[in-house]
Amino acid sequence: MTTVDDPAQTGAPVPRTRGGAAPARGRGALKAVAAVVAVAVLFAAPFGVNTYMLFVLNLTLVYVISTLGFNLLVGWSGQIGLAHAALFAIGAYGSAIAVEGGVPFLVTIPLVALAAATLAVVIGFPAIRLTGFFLAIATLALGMAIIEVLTVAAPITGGGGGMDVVVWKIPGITGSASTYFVTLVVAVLAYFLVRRALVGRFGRTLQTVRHLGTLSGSLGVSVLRYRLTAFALSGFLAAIAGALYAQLQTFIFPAMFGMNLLVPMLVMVFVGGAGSLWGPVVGAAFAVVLIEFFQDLGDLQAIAYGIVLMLAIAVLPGGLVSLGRTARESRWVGRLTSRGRAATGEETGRAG
Amino acid sequence: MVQTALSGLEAGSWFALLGLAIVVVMKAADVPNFAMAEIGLVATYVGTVVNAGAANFWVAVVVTLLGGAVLAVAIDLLLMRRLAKHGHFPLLLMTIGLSLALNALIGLIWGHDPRSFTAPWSGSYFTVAGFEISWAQVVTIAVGAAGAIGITWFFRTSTGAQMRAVAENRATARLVGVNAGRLSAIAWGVGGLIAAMAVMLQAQSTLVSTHSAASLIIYGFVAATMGGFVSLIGTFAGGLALGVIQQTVGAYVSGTAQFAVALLAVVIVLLVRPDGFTRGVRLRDV
Amino acid sequence: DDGGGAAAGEAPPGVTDTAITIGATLPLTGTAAVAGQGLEAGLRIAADEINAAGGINGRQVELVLLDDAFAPDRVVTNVRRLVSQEGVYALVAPAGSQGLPGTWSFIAENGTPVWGPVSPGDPELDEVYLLSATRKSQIQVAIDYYAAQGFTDIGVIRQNNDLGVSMTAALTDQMPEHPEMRIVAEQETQTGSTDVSSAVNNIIAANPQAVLLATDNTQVGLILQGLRNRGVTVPVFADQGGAGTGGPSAIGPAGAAAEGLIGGMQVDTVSTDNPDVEHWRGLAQQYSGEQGTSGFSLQTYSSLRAFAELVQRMGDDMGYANFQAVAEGLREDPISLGAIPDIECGPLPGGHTCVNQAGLAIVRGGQWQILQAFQAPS
Amino acid sequence: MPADRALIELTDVRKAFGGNLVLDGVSFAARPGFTGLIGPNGAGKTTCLNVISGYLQPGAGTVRIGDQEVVGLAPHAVARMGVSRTFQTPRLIPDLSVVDNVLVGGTRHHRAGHVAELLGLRTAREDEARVRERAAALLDAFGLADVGGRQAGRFPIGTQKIIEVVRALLNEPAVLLLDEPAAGLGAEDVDRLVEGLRAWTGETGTAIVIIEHDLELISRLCPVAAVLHFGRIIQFGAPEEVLRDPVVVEAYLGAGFAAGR
Amino acid sequence: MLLDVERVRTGYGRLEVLHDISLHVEQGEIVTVLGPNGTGKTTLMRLLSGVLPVWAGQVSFDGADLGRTTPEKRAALGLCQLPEGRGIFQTLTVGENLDLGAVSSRRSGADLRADRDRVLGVFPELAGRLAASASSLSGGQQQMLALARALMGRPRLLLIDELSFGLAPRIVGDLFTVVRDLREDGVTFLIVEQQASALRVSDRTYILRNGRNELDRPSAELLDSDELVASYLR
Ligand SMILES: Nc1ncnc2c1ncn2[C@@H]1O[C@H](COP(=O)(O)OP(=O)(O)OP(=O)(O)O)[C@@H](O)[C@H]1O
Ligand SMILES: Nc1ncnc2c1ncn2[C@@H]1O[C@H](COP(=O)(O)OP(=O)(O)OP(=O)(O)O)[C@@H](O)[C@H]1O
Ligand SMILES: [Mg+2]
Ligand SMILES: [Mg+2]
Repeated sequence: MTTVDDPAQTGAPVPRTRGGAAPARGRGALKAVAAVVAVAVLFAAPFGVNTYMLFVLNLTLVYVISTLGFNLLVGWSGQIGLAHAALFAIGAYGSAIAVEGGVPFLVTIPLVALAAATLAVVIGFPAIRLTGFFLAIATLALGMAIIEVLTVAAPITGGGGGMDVVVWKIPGITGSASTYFVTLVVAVLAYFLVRRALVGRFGRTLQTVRHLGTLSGSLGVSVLRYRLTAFALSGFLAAIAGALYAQLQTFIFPAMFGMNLLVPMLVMVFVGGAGSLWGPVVGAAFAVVLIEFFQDLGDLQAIAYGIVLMLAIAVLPGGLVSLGRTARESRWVGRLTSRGRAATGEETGRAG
Repeated sequence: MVQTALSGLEAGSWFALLGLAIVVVMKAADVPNFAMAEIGLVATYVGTVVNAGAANFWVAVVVTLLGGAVLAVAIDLLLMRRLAKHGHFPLLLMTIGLSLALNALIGLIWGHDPRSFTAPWSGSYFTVAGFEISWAQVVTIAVGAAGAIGITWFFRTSTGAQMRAVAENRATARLVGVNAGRLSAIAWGVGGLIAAMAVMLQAQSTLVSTHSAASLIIYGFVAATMGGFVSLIGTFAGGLALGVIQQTVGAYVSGTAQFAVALLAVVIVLLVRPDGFTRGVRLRDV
Repeated sequence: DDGGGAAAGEAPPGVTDTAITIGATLPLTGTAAVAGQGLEAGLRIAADEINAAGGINGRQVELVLLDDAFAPDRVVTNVRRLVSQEGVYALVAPAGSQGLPGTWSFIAENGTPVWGPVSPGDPELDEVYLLSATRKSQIQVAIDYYAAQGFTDIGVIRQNNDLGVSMTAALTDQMPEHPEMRIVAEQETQTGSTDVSSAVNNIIAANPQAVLLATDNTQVGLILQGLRNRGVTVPVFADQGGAGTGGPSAIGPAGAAAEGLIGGMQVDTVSTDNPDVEHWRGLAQQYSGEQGTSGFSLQTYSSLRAFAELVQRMGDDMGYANFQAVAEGLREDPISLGAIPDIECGPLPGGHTCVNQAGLAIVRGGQWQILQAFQAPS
Repeated sequence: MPADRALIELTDVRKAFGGNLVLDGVSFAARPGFTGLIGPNGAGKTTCLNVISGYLQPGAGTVRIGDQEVVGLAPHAVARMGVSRTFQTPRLIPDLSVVDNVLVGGTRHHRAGHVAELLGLRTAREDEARVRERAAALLDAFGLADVGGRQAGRFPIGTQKIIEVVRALLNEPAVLLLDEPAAGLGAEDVDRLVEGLRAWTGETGTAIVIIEHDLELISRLCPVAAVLHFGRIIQFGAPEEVLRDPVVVEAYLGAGFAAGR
Repeated sequence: MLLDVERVRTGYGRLEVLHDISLHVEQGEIVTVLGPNGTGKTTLMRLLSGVLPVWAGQVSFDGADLGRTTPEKRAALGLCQLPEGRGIFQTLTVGENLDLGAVSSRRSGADLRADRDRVLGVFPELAGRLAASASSLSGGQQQMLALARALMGRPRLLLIDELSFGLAPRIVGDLFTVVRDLREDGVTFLIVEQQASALRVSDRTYILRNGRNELDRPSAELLDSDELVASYLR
């Protein structure tokens, strides 16, 4: 029987596990080297760049951590859970309040992470009955409720007025370098955690649940358990990111964690490439750096941001990470190679 | 009390109309359109310019509604079509990018200070049994209902079925002879028109600005959810209910809890009725 | 704060023999863009004027203005960029209200002076000098005024953010001064929301003799419409930021409903015949950008003029230590510009609130008119 | 293996959708080896499978797997008791490779929990290794060894059905329910399927219930077949006899068929 | 000649599946296509219905080159299809699915109802279920619905990808007679099949192998002779 050799170009997030395809391995090794170099450079950064650049880097890494979680939920498990910003806030406030109460910052990280993971499961619970947009709205609502609670609980949280964050420092290191190192380490760990989760059994089962829904039950998969685990993991990472974010901002208040945070978070997931492993990294960098980069465009910056976003999608519907693949299969590249053809028929998959 | 109810129904009508706009596009193009509020906003701003330009009020209204329709169709033709084959996520993100861009564009052209669409009846009140009732409220509620009925009627035809077919599987729909392109253009057009109507009505009784779109779109989506993203009537009812809940909370609990509580009410509705106010068409999946 | 002292010794950034770089982060886009453009205008107008006159001690003023779109996290990022990347000497009249507190620890670390930030709380930092009455003291002055008018039933609407916080603070401090006064209704509105109808309904129900607002100018406009449309004509107060006193930002949208709006004044109203204001108006009319003639413009114009005056007095030693010394010396020899109350900073504690008198203006016939001259809360 | 013991047994199962009674007191048992389940379109065959595998709750009656009652259990619980199934229209994850699609079916081989897996503990790694090995062997048995790395969505429906069978087998079920596995298969593929399945039961003594409209296949594989008609079992026995029954001919085969053979 | 396919190539992405396929169908003919799994039969169908583009060669219908004509236009020309996997719209009711079939020929009212009744006469199983969700139908019932829908389009050339898919023997038998009758009404058929009985109704048979023409013979000859053919049939 004849079959295809090059991977498909289906648009909706195509989570890619290493399907044992030989070429992937070779590229994998290359990627690994690149990654090691990148991390090394990042560790050296504080000694090379000024505090502003360090801050931007730091911010990017924080968003990488949170997006790793969000992508796992949205891109892999296919559940559009919109409480991510709120869980992020839980991390920020939880850590800030605990630190104020004398708990060492580094200790607060695992604490808020576990707390948020639990909370995320509660928030995800409507997933018993709801999916798709219904779940999206339900989780959005619960998220809003959390923010509202943070506002009302003024005695502890400072309410709408916000609260100062006691900044943690490694003795002898000035500025935000201390947090930066923590963020960097956490980000790397988070990446490998998520990677391990997704390239293995967990990842492929998540995709099964996403595609087959209840039908995956016949494979012995407890659908609800996987859906909720996805929520837990995303909350876990969101909270860690939030804790670090609080250290970065040094002053937090509820309005920071509303829609104006949630939308960029979604953008990071999708621009990077929902359901890919590197997507969150690329997406976070895209979102943060772009804003800084457009700073000098004045009135035009907001519009430029929107347009670049639209272009990115129009050109790379699979997200920035699909760049390589798209290039390999695109018309133009195809034309150059011998029997290259427009990839039109693709949309059919199989009709019906 | 009566005041609260009226304000509720008024706001509810805006939400309901926007929800309808979202559902209509959802039906045909299967896109959750986050740019809907901005589309309506652009149209309304154009309208206010015409309105202020000493042109007849009704001319301004027509311009607004057509503006919304035209803009929406243009978006469909230029941006959405080519992405259709790539599934939900790119389309969704495209609408987000679009909303950001349009919002910024409005700011660029007309500035960020809020404005209103002065209607002959704006700001005029009449009293019934000791209650002051604003004409704007009455008009909004009436027009909202009319709009809902109109659309529902429009989709009762076989067009409705065709649209759902396209939404479910574009390729197969075309195979059986459905002109998917024409349909999605219609849907976007109608959607844009309703969205324009929603924002215009809002601008007639209060102020709209580049940042009023944000909350409107969410309420719109909530309304759409109440309608299960298919039922137009359900969406309309959902929108009105949402408005009333939200105003009641504002009046008797706190103006800041409105949003959260209104949304929570929806969660409860959803948990009780997972498909919202629809006769839940449960799919046989095995 | 260790950083301040440390930074003071060595030569400060942003000054050469020919130029001095000054920065600010402003909401040039987004929800507060109208105010932001006014603030920008004032700084540019002042800078041009100073430079035309040969600069400060021969140093041309170079402005670095960043947009924060009113997003707090952007404010934090921008301040870091201004200090570490653009290497500014000082921040003059930065806005971005609620984000600013997130930068204090960083400011303290770098010792960068922050001269006349637009309406934040008072952080009591060596580096920060407040040049205009805080929101809190404006509201206090308004309460005194209402008391003087013999109003006893007050309605309050506050936003659930720092605006609301300063309202609460003002009420707790000032209401006891006037035992006869009571709050008949206190409503809270959602930040950034355009839905104030339920708040308005409740206020009308309580029918107060006067109303105090602590909201953004969109909500001020909406509330005014809501009240006036339903025939409620009682006086309504909002602080300089909310009322856009002297400018169009709130009364523009409110239209006819703005009649009788009382605005807190941090600077003189733009329309008075005060010669210094007239002088500014002359320059503002030539300004090419947006919002040149708004009250926000006059405010930042004054801040930068005052800054120039201060640096002039510093002479050759541009060190931050000297900056602090000269600034805290203003008690003896204030800077008086006419358009704003005299600037008389002193040492901490308390001394960095260089101005606490606020005036009141009212909208009559669509025009801002002075209602009560600058004075401190009782 | 005790060939007489019934691995799965339905007694008087009833199921109605709205007004229409789809299963009207179905009773039948399957022993190790192949059992055919045939009948007109809409007779209730697939519904039977859905009841057994826990997707539908019967209005009345009992379903036993081995000697355990399964009515009321969730699908995944039933599956973990050793009941695997395929679907009438193949349900693979189009974007995943064939191997990954199959591996998903290996849930019963995993002892380690999520945490152990996330931490990459040895137990988890061993589990993974074991399933991969089994999956490879199975794919080989069904002649799919060389396409394991390719995207499942790109195979013709016929091939997808075979992949689904392999996925179902990976859990080493005691009971395997196949819903029209041969529909859309060409002659070659049918042979592949038959050999694969024969080899499997030979070793394991799994009870395999096959729904098929391809009676050649039924006759080839099944010593016994049950005929379902309007929710009732109207015949049970060796295919030859069953297919000679006039009622069956009338309701299911049609005159043309008899002539055709 | 109603359908004429001249040395066409097509495929997916950059994978060519059909190499220089040629075939033709005369007005009123019933032609079957055989071939092992994965040989490209469905791909051929997709090509003819315009879902896949022609890379090289030419497809002409009723003398006119189809070129890049869109699927919906082809449907309007009377080129109807029962796709592999049926393509039933699960979110629609049975009735709505049926009526969709008539969209291409823009009919409505009495005319439409008449067609409906005629088609439902062929598939009485569906008649009682018009208001039910199509997803509730059994596999075979969905196959019937798919065919019924295709007939609603008043096809001139009907492309059928596996007519017998999931259908009980009796129904299959009946359908072949239906096919014969329809041919009398002037409908032309191109049928992909795996069952021998198909050859009994068809006039000619093409055999594809690895995306190439293998042979083209009158069905009657093949039926009892060629063992090669036997290996594809069941
Ligand atoms: N969820 C449901 N809702 C309503 N009716 C249903 C549902 N599921 C099945 N039915 C009906 O029950 C009957 C039996 O369906 P089932 O799928 O079991 O038939 P089947 O024997 O598998 O037929 P086929 O051989 O065509 O697959 C059919 O008439 C079908 O329409
Ligand atoms: N969407 C697709 N993307 C890539 N390759 C595909 C796609 N669909 C089919 N193919 C490949 O094209 C070849 C022909 O497939 P096709 O479905 O036409 O075979 P077929 O003759 O219809 O097989 P069957 O008899 O099983 O239906 C197969 O090798 C298949 O792998
Ligand atoms: Mg079935
Ligand atoms: Mg095929």
